[in-house]
Amino acid sequence: MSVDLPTRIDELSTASEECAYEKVGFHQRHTIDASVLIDLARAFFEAGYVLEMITCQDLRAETQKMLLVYSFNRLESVDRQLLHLAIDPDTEQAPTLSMIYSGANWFEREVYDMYGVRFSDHPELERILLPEDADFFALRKDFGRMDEASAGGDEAEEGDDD
Amino acid sequence: MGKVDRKDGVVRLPLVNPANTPVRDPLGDEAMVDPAVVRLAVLDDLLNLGRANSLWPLTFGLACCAIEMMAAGASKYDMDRFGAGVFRPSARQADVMILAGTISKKMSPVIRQLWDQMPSPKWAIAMGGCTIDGGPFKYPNQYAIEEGADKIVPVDIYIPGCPPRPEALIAGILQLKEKVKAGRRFEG
Amino acid sequence: MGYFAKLFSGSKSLVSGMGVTLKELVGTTAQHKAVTLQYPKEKPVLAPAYRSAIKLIRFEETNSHDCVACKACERICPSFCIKLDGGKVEGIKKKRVQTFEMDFALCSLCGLCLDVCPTATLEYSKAYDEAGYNRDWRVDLVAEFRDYEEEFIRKQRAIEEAAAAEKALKAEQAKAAKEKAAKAKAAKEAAAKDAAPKDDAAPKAAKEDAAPKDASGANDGHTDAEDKS
Amino acid sequence: MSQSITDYAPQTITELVGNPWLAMPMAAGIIMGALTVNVLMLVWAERKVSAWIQRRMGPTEVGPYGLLQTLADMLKLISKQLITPANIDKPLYHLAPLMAFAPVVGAVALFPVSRDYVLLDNDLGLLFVFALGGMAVIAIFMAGWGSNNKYALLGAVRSVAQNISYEIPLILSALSVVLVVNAMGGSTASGLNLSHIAWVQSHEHVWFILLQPLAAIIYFISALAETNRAPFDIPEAESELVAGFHTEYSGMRFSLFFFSEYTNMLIVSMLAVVLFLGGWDGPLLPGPAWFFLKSYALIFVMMWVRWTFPRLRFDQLMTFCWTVLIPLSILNLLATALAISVL
Amino acid sequence: MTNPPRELSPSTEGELYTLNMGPQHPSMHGVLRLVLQLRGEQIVNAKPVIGYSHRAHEKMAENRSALQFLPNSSRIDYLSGMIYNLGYCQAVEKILQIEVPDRAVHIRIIAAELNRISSHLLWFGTFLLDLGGITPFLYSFDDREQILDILDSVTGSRLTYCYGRFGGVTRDVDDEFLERSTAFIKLLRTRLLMYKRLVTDNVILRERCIGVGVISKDTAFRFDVTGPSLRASGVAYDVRKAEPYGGYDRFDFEVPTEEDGDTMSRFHVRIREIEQSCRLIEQAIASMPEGDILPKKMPKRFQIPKGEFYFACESARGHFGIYMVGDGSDIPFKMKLRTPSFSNLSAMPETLRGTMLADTIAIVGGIDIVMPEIDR
Repeated sequence: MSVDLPTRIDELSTASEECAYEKVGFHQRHTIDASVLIDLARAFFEAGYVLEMITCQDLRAETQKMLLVYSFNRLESVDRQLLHLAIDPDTEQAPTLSMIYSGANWFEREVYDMYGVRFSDHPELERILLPEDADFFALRKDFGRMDEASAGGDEAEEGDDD
Repeated sequence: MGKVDRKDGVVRLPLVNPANTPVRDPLGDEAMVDPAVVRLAVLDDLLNLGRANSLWPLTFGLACCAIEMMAAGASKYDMDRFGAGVFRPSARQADVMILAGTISKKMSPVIRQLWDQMPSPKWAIAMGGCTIDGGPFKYPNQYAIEEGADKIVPVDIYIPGCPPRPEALIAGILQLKEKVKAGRRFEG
Repeated sequence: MGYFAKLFSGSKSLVSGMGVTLKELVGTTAQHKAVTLQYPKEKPVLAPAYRSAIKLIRFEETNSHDCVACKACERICPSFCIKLDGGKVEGIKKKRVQTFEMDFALCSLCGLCLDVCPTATLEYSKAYDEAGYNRDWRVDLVAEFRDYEEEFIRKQRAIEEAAAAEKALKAEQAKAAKEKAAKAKAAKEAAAKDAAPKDDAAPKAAKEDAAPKDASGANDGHTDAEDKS
Repeated sequence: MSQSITDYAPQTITELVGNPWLAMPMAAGIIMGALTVNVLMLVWAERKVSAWIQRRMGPTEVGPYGLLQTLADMLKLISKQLITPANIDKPLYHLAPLMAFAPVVGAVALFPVSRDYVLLDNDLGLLFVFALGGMAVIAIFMAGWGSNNKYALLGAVRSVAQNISYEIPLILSALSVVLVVNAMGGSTASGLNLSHIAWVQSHEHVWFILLQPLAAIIYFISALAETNRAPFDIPEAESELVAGFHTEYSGMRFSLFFFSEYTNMLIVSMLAVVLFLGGWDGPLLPGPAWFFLKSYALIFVMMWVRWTFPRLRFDQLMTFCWTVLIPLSILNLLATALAISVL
Repeated sequence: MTNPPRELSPSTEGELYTLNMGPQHPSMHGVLRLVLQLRGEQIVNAKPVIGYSHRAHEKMAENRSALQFLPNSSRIDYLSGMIYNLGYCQAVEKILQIEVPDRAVHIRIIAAELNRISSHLLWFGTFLLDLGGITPFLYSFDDREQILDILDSVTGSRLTYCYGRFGGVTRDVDDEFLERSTAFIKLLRTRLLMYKRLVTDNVILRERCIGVGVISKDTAFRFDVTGPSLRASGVAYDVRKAEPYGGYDRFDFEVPTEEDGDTMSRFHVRIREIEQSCRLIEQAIASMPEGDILPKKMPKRFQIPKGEFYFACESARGHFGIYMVGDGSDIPFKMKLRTPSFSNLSAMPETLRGTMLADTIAIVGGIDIVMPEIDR
């Protein structure tokens, strides 16, 4: 690719901001649209960046949207770039990166497992950490809150001493 | 290593419910009249003695405590001294299942299956807080773990700690030995 | 590399490996270098830092613990393994714990409860080989202190009275000092009425002296532990 | 070579007792008793040796020095529930432990423990031992096939390939010895008679390990593989195949496999003693003492090897056999034959 | 004696069958499950199934204050619990801008590197156990016991340390601790020579490892394989060097790399890393300053400010990242734990293809996985 990475990022991202690496641990943060994700990831790939992680934030309480977070880093000299991708709440779908970064395969499965975000064209989008028959997405904010726990302990159960 | 305190003062925790006494020998309590039964009982005692001294654990670790279980089998603690160091990888040849580590909801059916694969008489040791009642991973409304191994298999010995020291596991095995010697009747 | 050279170097490595194990074998049998700790017969030496289930410290002054049932440990505990209850006790100012239940099976030995304890009355016990037939591992930490409760109240009352007396004395002294200072100040002011405002330094120093005294006095009010220890 | 050797015939148990119908059960009793004690001791020794190598104590609490440990194990295994898994090939599954057990018991009878006595004197003894040893692989295969378990099957398949391959260098190296025996021992007795092989060595005061060092090494390596001992324990490779061919066996059936494994160790060691280490030959001590001393010393070496090395991979194991052991043993055999015909 | 990497191309004859390894299998390091499709003994397809020790660390982090998450941190990866525990503390310190006193920095480095050695020793043992060598496993456990004793004397735990506190450590070390550490390093160096004779030189081990399970630079890059597994492929990436944290930039150490990317390279990298950790410990002991172990000024409550934060540290297995989102309260809004074994294991299906069944064990053992770290 003849175009260098920063210009490519400028072209594709909706918004970019410089961040204080000493404070927050990453250099730049970009907000992007789902349509440019694959192009941008390819640009990162060709510039020699690794995909460190994919995760998600459940911001439905504030913005009605799930927010995917991608972290790219360069191994030779650290340059951590975060991508923010807000997902359309109707489809809850995003394009997969697993054909560019093979490691994205499992990260995306985990995001699906924990947040229910689907990835289109993913080769094997199934549960990864939770049991196959789980009927919940564990890290969604409306699931498994401690303060919702029904009162009543289960202490003082007898062990089997037969 | 090497420095050893030889005094026998064992510190015991003041339990709220101090029922942690060894089970009584059922044969010793009742007066046996029928000599045939007595003879059978002697044989039974002999077999129990064999079982008690040959508790082969299943090679099976779940989480952190498994490392301490390995340490208990390694040179410094050497469970083999009590005949309990023969870790069998196949459930068919194991006598005691040491549940060492957190039991996740995904794992619990597997553990039940392994338990069913073991031949009777068999025993289970719950090692560590997680297998007693969920341990540090238990909180209200949690979704991931099984709160206690005794929801899956009948547990004979409970060893608290996070993780328990290898000495505690050996103490547990010695207690299990007492229990086996006393002749717990096995089901199934 | 030749077939035979490879065979030779391979065999050599095997023989040297067997040498290592033979040496260990001889070391164990002939020189008694086994590393095994014969556990039930020999007990391990536990480090002072060793962590097991928490317990209450017995202080010498009162021959009892110093738990004031503030519940800071119950709140901080990540594993919800502490349940305690307590309240006012007749005769002394301090609150006193009535039940202190700690579930060893839940505890992760993180030590946060020790960190937050305002009276520093918690420490790790040295129980290292607990095992039993029962799943209930709730430990009653107050149990060993129940018999000494009356003694404690007696002693504590004495301490509190002594402290109160001391405080009163201190207060008196402080009052006296203050009056003195005020008098001196008044005198000074009177003296300095004519002279220019050059007396800033002295009262400032006095103020600074007073501040830490006040703080320690406030401390006296609710934590005796620091004074005692 | 020397032609002055007279005929040598040790007394068998039939000759001692007089009545063959009485001698048979007696021999069986002696063998079973001795083998049971042997296995109990060997398992104990294995655990002790491994412990010592690993700077541990091994069993110490059950009986003096933990001597009763294996007895306790046996009692437990006897009283353990026998699980018969579903969907197995019943006849094969049930027969396999017995098939593993019977041949090793039969083979023991042939070994001359001293100059004068042998339970069974057979002119084709060597062949008989190898034939019975070859049956072990059938048992293992039956167990693996009958268990309806993929690990067991994999173990069985590995075992068949391994045992058949390693039998070749094993027999070839023994054959070199037979050639030497026939050359030295005259034509009156067969070179395949175990008593005779041992007798020739004691009579000529030369152990064949000196004449056939290469054959001895090849024999020992192949014997390790034949008995499925580490580093050749591929069929039961614990960390790969769980427990290999006996994954599905519990209790007494499992202990029969155990029994045959340890008896097999004794057999190959005794055979090595007869073939290479002069049988009962030795100063001061009586013959049987020397015989068993040497056998158990070899067994100790086998244990020592087991607790030192990691395991080979299956294809490496086969490569090693076909590119190293077999060519070398053939060369050795040819060289022996050449030397004998020249001398 | 160097072998060319063995080329094993899967043959196309014969039926495929499926073999399920684990979750209870002696060499699946806990509860990994591998569903293998085999042709004979050759692997056509391998699918790791994980999650059998999922303990919901990330959900717990959203349900408790940052301070209360401390005991969890060392249980994410119990073999290098100290590194994770201190790493978590360092992450929070970075977020809250807490200055760590010098003495605590040195203590932390000693403790973390001792823990790294113990983790590598345990890997060494279990790896040999996977290959069928039982005795080296017990020897390495002996050595590891000594580290545990040393760490036990100051942290009070043997495995799941909760030694770090935000701003420092819980307990100061004494001279005996430093002496014991020095003595242990001296002993370890002689033991490493013994391991070389017993294990590293062993022809069987070399045959089992050389050319087996090659992870190429490209594969490592696509899967973001990190830690010793990456360095064995020739990339000198170590978070301690790339993004120095916790005072590692004050000390002199190398990042060992190997070129081949096979199991033997990973073996060598780890052994050489033990040596580097020894060097780090020696330097930290030699220049141990006096002073406090906790900062004088500490915030009363540890409130995670609004915004997102990333902190990386080098665990014994690779790049451990903590991604935390705060909302101003002391309970994190979100915490993602980027664990190295997760990425390392995800490269396995590609690496295992075409190898023998026995190699599976060697390769999976060789990348050094800890299941609860993967499942979290």
